[in-house]
Amino acid sequence: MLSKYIFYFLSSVAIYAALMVLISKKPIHSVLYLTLAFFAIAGHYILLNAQFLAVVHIIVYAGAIMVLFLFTVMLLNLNIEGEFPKKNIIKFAAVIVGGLILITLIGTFRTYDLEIIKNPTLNQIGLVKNLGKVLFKEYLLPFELCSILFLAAMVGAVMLGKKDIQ
Amino acid sequence: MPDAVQNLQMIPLNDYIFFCSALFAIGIIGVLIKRNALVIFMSVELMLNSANLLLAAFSAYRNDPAGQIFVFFIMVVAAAEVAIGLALLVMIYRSTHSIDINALNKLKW
Amino acid sequence: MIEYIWLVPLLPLIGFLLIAFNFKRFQGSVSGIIASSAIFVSFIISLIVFIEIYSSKQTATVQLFHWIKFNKIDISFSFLIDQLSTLMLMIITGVGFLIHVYSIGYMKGDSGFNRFFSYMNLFVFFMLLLVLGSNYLIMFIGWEGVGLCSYLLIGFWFKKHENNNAAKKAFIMNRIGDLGFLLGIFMLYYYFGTLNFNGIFFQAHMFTIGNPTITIITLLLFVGAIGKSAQIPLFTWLPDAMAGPTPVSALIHAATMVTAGIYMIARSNVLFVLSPITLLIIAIVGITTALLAGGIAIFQTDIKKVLAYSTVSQLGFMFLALGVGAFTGAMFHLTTHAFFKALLFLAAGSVIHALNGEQDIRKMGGLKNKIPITFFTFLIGTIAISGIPPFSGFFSKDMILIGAFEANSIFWIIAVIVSLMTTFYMFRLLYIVFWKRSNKEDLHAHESPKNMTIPLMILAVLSVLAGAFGIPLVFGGNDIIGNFLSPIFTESTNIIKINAHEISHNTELLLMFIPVIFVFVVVYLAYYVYVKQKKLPEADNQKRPFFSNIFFKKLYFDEIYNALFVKPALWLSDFLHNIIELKVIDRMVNQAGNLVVWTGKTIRYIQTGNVGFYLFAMVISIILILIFKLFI
Amino acid sequence: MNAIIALSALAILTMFFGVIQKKSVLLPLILSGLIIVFFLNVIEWGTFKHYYNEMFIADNFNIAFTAALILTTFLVFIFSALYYRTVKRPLEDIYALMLFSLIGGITMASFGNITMLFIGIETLSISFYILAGSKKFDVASNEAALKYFLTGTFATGFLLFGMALIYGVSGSFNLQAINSYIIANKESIPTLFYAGMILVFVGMAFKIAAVPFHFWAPDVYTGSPTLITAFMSTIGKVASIAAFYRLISITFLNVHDFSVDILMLFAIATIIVGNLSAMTQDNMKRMLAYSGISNSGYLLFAIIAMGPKSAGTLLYFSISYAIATITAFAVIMLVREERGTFSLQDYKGLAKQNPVEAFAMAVAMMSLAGIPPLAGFMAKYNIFSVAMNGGYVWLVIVGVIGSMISVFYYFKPIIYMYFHRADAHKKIETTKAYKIHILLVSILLIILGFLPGLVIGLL
Repeated sequence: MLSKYIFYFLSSVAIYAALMVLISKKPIHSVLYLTLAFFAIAGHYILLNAQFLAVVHIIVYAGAIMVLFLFTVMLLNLNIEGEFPKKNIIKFAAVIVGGLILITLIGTFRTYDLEIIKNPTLNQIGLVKNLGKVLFKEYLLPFELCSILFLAAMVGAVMLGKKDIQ
Repeated sequence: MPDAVQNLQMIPLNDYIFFCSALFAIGIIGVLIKRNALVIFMSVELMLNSANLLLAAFSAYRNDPAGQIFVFFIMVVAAAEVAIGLALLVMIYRSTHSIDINALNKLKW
Repeated sequence: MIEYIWLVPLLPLIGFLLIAFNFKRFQGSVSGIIASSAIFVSFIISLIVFIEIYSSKQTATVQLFHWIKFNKIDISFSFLIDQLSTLMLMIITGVGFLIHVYSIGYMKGDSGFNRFFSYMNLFVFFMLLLVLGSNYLIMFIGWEGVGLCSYLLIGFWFKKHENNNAAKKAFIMNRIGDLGFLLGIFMLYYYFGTLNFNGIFFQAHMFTIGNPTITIITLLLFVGAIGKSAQIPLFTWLPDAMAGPTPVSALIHAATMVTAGIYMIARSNVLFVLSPITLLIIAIVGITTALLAGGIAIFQTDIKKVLAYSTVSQLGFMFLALGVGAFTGAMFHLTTHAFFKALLFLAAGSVIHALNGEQDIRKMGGLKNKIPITFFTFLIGTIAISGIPPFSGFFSKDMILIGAFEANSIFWIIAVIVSLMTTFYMFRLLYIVFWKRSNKEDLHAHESPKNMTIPLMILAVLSVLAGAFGIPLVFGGNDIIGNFLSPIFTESTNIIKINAHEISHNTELLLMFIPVIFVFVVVYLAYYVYVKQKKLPEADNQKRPFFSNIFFKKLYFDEIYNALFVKPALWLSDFLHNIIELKVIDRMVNQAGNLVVWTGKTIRYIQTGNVGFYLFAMVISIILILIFKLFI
Repeated sequence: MNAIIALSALAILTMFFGVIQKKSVLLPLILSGLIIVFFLNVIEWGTFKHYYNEMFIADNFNIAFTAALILTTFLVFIFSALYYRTVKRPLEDIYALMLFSLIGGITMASFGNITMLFIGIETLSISFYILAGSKKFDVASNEAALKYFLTGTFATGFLLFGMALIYGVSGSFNLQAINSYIIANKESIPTLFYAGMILVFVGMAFKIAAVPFHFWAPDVYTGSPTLITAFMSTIGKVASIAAFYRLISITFLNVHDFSVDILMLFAIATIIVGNLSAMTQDNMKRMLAYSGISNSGYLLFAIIAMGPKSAGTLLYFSISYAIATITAFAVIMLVREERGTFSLQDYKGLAKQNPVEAFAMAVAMMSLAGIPPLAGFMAKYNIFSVAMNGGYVWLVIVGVIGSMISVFYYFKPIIYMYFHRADAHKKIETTKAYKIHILLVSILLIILGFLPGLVIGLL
């Protein structure tokens, strides 16, 4: 029972934080709420017994991505700039459209018979050892290709960031 | 955490799907509602995270590690994307002194 | 020699490339000589092939290379050499050669001399491809190619705006026809699984007469023929196409390209006879076109326009022949028409040349003695087209008239009327241009150079003699052309003849001579009106009687098209220039209805440049797709 | 597989070349490297191997498309010498990124697992985001990059969610495994799976710039540096369409009835909107962007019909499209550099002053318009006949109408070049090498028009 409460608690926190990301006027507040949302999601991972993911999630999102966001906000001094409000009608339309997406998705899920897959008993897959085996055996090639992707991103970030001679 | 594992049965997978859909929809609304490119990036991150959580949930319920590996790859890509996105943002800011997406209106028709 | 047939189209292509790559280098008439000799050699080869085919009565398919090949589809680049295609070869290379020689004199000194000859050679190349191809795809390539060359040549003097408009008009009208042709080809492929003539005609026997599939296919093909051969309702481009240099009018718009439609239907005769409805439609369209164009021609005042409408009218005649199943008659008339219409155009060109570019017949007159050779040849052409025996036109028209009579006597009556109209407007033209009028001062005119008059004379001789190939049995002739073409048409004629009534020799003789008597009456009538009474067409702005005004205005076809098609189409193409030509768009906006404007604008301005909008559009599209696919 | 390893090595070598600062050596190095990679790739023809737990499938389809991608990249690199001729530094970063994106593209043509598809798409896209913005001092380039990035990541979100749903239902990322799941449960596939399919299709449609997910393309193509536009509009499109084809032909073939409506919607909308929007453009680059969009529509025909010749026709169409587009962009680059804008006005009288360039442009335009006997015509003809064989008559009719509309705008530059008098424009000086290159490429286009059977017969 406890885990059920934990689930609902984490979900509410995550949704609240996500909504606050949108509602906050200042970008820095958005960043902070987003961090909160990420922590809530990390909690979900732990709840799913995916400890490795939870750790990586914290490290990558809260540790790297959020820092990057904060860094940008500080660097560009964006916080003073404030907000560029959209017209209310657009906001309204956006909410309607988002709501429609939610309804459509839930509509499709409703018909899904979940009884087919319900075997989470022996759940050791989320541990580093198991994941590592799979990652470096079956998923070795995508893993290596990721390094290409990272190289591309690195070269790109350097290229975009540095002052040009031209 | 053996308790958590056992208690997993009590949480229907449906709830995870609903929760992830909600998170996904919030991300979409964020992208549509905001003019600040930085906040749009954050909303996209929310969308990616909802997909991540969904994958992890499916993975756990199916007892198949592939889903979690995929999440790992998504995280990798997301990190790279954010780095590039922010670099682009800084570049734009240098030339236009704005991160308002409505300022991107030179190219049209 | 048949295996060297590929040289025939290749030589003009080489000529084209040679001239095109030495655009600036060639001086004087070098390019003209290169172009003419390329065609000449082609002509010699064609002649040999023609004789071989004529004597051996064999047909051959020469395969050059596999072109498109995957498991089911096998389209090879090959040429079909039979009676029909060699006859066309002779016309194209023979008349083409004479016109090339003529052009050397006519285009002398024009700044686009080299360009002109490169286009001409390219045109001949595509035309040869069209008639030689052994499947519909190669034919279509030639078909498109001649359209392109025609476009280039009509707009040859592109500095004049109206010429560009004429070129555009020709291009668009041809495209409409091409759409039909292309769809026809697709359907042929779909139902027959091949595009080879032989394969399709072989399989065609499996279809019963009146099969709806065949009807649709043939109708689509006929739409293509309508566009290319300038029949109602797509005929208005041809008279406007007279904006090009006169030799072009002679080559393309009289002798060769416009006959492509006739050729295509004659080639596909096996298909067409399976669909009586299509044949009836062809006959009706043909005779209507012939009648209307003849009527229009009587009231025209531009020498080339008269000839242009005459061409439309004669083409209508040929379609009538096809429609009533007189395929041989159509091909025979095509041949003789190629000679005398080329002759008339070239002679008209010579007149225009003599008068330094004057085309209005009201400003001409009394040229009889100043340019005797031109006059004489023009006279022969006129007699030939009027159908006075024993000139060639008489025999070919006669063949069509007999065919029409066999099918339906109403066709025959209208055809006779058209033929009399032809006589009237041709003699009207002759009298006005060449007979002297007292109230006018003498015009300064000079005879054209030798290289222009010699082709005229050769064509004149051909116009007189070509009839000999088709002297009917009644006269003790042996119908050479009928026998020559019989391997191609026999089967179809047999199908058609089942329900046609045979006519006796006496009736046939009667049918021949009734029109001839009327022809002489009409010749005199024209003489009376235009020489005795010295009547001249009214000036453009003068008020005319209602009836003649309608014909003078070409039955308002142009105006109707303008309102129905050209305006929207023009609007579309001018919209391309909306920033450059704001004026045009302003005018069009008023005319072409707000709805269309709104659509066009939306399509373009949907790209607002706002990322927010793009994202919105994406999400909404996704939602719509999800809802429509999953919930409805 | 060897090709991808060698290419990675080449890319990394290129990346470190900035240290040496020798511009003259780098391009020949890359070009010869690409030739080697090309041969390494072709050697594997007919072996049908798969590597690493079916992550990478080296079948003939992959090898043919990889060869096409390498060929296209090679051509782009040839013309990069012209585009960057004023730049002093060796440009190792841009070149390396182009090679990285090529690796992404090859991955997309060879994946056997959705993970690989995702990594491939992202490698390609991330490189493109950066390349689009590589002209840092140009506001248009910046705008293009950010627009591309915003829409691109957004589409990635949908793609991922769709992948997650597919995984959730079928329990695997392996294409074959998903296919066997579909076969086993044909009657009882939950709606959830279809929702996932739609979202994945949306992501792919975004990558090939199919309407209504095309909005990024005109702006990004217009704003990016011209060479990069040429690169993105060819490599990006060919790789994405190959991936799309692979995805559907291996995995979703048994639920094709479901996909067909969506794909047809994409194809028809793409052809109509792409062609109509292109008609009114004065900017050559933007016109070609819309042309690229409309060509996506034709490419989709092969995927919709899924006949025995779909793959070969897809390959032939892709190659002819890529070569024609690159030729056109090579001329556009030159004219823009000398005359300052992309406007059609700049092409007035080009035929008189630069006959070779005008000829190449005319050939490219006519090929794109589908004038026989050029490659573009054969490509369109074949793709129509594939659709016809599949029984999609209406699709073909829309395609024919679209390509008739397209003649109007493709002929505009030809008319400007050949039938307009040059106002104040002078002859554009070019190097002999450039002239030879562009002539060779346009001749390639003509020759290709006579060999459709050969290319289509490969697959």
